[in-house]
Amino acid sequence: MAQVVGQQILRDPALFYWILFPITIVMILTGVLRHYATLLLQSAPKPLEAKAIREQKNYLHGINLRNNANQIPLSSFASRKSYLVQAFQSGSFLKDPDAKNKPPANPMSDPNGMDAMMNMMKGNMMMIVPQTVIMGWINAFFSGFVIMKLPFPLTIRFKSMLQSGVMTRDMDVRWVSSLSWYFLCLFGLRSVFTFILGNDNAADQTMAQVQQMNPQANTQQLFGPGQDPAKMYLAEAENLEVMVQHEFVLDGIEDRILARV
Amino acid sequence: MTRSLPSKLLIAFSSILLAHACYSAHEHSLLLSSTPSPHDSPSATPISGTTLPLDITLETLISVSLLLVGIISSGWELKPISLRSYAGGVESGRILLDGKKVAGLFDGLEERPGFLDVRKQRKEFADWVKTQG
Amino acid sequence: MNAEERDLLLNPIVPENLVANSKTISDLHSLSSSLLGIAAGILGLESYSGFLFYLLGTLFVSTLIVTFVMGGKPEVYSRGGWKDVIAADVTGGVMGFVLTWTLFFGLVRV
Amino acid sequence: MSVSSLLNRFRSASAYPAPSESLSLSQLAPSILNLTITDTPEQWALYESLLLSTLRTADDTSARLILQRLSDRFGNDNARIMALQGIYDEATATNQSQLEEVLKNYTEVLKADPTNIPIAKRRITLLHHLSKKSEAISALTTLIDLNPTDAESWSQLAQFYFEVSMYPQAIYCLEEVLLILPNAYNVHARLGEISFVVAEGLNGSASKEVVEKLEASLRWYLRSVELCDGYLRGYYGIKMVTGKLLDSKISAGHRTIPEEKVNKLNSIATVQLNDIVAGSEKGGKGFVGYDSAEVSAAKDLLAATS
Repeated sequence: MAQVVGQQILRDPALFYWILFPITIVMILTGVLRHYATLLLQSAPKPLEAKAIREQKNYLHGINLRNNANQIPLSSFASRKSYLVQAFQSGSFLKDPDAKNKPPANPMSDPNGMDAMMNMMKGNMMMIVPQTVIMGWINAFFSGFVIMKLPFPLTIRFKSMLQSGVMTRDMDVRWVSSLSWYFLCLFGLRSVFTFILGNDNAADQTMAQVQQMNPQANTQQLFGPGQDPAKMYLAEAENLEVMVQHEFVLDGIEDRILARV
Repeated sequence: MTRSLPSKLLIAFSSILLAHACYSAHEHSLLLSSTPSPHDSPSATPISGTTLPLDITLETLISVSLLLVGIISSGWELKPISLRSYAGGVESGRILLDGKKVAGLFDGLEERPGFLDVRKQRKEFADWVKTQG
Repeated sequence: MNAEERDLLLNPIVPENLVANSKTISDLHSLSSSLLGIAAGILGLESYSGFLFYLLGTLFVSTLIVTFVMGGKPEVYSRGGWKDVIAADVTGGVMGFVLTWTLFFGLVRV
Repeated sequence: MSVSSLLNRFRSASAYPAPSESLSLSQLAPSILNLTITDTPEQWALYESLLLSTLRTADDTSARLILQRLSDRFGNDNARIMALQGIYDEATATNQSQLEEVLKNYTEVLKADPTNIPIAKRRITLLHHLSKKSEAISALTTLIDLNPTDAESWSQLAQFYFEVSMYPQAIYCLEEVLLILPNAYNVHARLGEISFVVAEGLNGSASKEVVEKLEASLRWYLRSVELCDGYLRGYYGIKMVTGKLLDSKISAGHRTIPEEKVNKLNSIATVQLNDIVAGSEKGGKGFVGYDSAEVSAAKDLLAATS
């Protein structure tokens, strides 16, 4: 296939006013709407019962002790360690100590797990539905002609995607149809949303994906569905037990302060 | 973020300059495409950045640089990341929030709003009012 | 415990400030990459020269941030110092740049 | 004035404002109540602070109105609103039996929902206020057993233990706070203070134990200034403890920090305190944050030792 240099196509400026701007504005508006819809759909975390709170918070207590052990004197650490290891191993903080040896509940039947999954579903729907609708709209109305030229060259592989509906074999890949402008908006409007809605907005789906990657961000889901608290307690007890290194931060502090001056 | 007057002016001025440069470049390309060159058909005018006149290029570059300077110098506030200098700044009042002294970073641990003894404070206030006569 | 962990234990950092600072810096970068995109579009830069322009522009913006926002002391406000300022949110910046670059490239040239 | 500037005004006041400050804050009530309700988080935070201020200054009619608006918006069964309602009831109770009634009410709420932490805290405060100190302590330990990662509860428990002179327990609680918030420099200073009080309470001014406690106190204070530059309370403590360590007749065998280092630390603290006192007396720009009472205490300490 011959590469035509300096291919030039005259376009009607009205293309810009009737295609480029509508697509951009619709993309921005959907982003803003998605942001507010996500805020509305966020269900308040379900209150936990006392025993569940106790189970989670005491587990966190163990983690805190392990992470910040160096902040307290060795003797204080040792007494806390022996107490917590003993309590963790005996399972006295568990919601139902009898269930210690049972297999973990099916996440589908656990109401808390269902709740978490429902939230995830909602988030996904908020991203997928508008995307599909807009892509369908663009394909239905604006396909079959090129609207703009990209300022940078792309490989021939992109031709079928970026010139979809344009059956011209020899046209430079840099000429693209309205669908490509949609993709550019999809990825490039992030900075715009940052300024309209603030940084942690739900308009941008790349952020939403990252958030879904780590659902442990809130303590409500410290024990995710399907995890066995009894096993996690035992693992934490073991982690605490094998901690041998303890370096109290107050050791040698007088020299550090003197060295600072 | 509080924008100072000079940077506001700078932003306004350079935005106008940038808009003007954009318009000039547009006019330039219109002119170019409507005057057919002898050896080329109008539908295949080769265009490239090099044909843009020097004054428009300079105007664009200068206006964007000024705009960037204006935006970046308009009072964005960062906070020191080291606890020692941040906490020290807050305690001594060097770091202010909207011109006001902020409470110490961990004051809540000693004030404990959840355990506020309101009757005691009420009594203290009543006593103070009495001393004021 | 290695030396870095030890130093962090003795002289802790404030994670909220670290996050807030890098948010401000990446906000500035995405805003300025959009502006750089406008300039590149007006100038009619194509392919490599456009990306080179973006690189130079980002360096310029980073210098401005270090001088104006950080008062010449980047290590006080970010852990990596200069490196962090330049490398803040590159993908987002490039995307914003390409968007406005393409838009103005098309708008200016008939 | 806008909501945010008003809110800043309340935020810059501590939870224990001076009476004159309480009065001026409480006098903002009419102007705040006349603002249109915008249903923003800031507005409701402002309402909450204003409610406390009006209760402090016994402006009960305004308080009633604010509480009404809050409960209209968030409902009566919101845990936070319930706690505010409780504060209002406590403040406006005129006699002992009414207070007992409020307490009974708290107990009933907690029986129905043991996870209502704001109400649990109100109940503990009221028990303490009614001088049922041991009951307050046991209620607080129950709360901590439910949620051992709440720094505020541990800190309050430390205060309760301190009031009944159970110092080892108080230190234990503050160490728990450090496990949750390892950077809380004021807790380090507090640990220094309690260790100092313990050392003062021991008899035999130069015994090994006293020296041990004084050095522990010094180290906690040193850590607090390591975490926070120019921390007035920390330097005050260093100056005080090093002074004590220097003037008591301590045999070298008891010391773990050599005398010359203690001397140096003392002079560092003196220099820093002098800077702060001089700076705040001049009203220098970088010194406006210091509490005037603390500064004058530091001045007295400097005068007493020089």
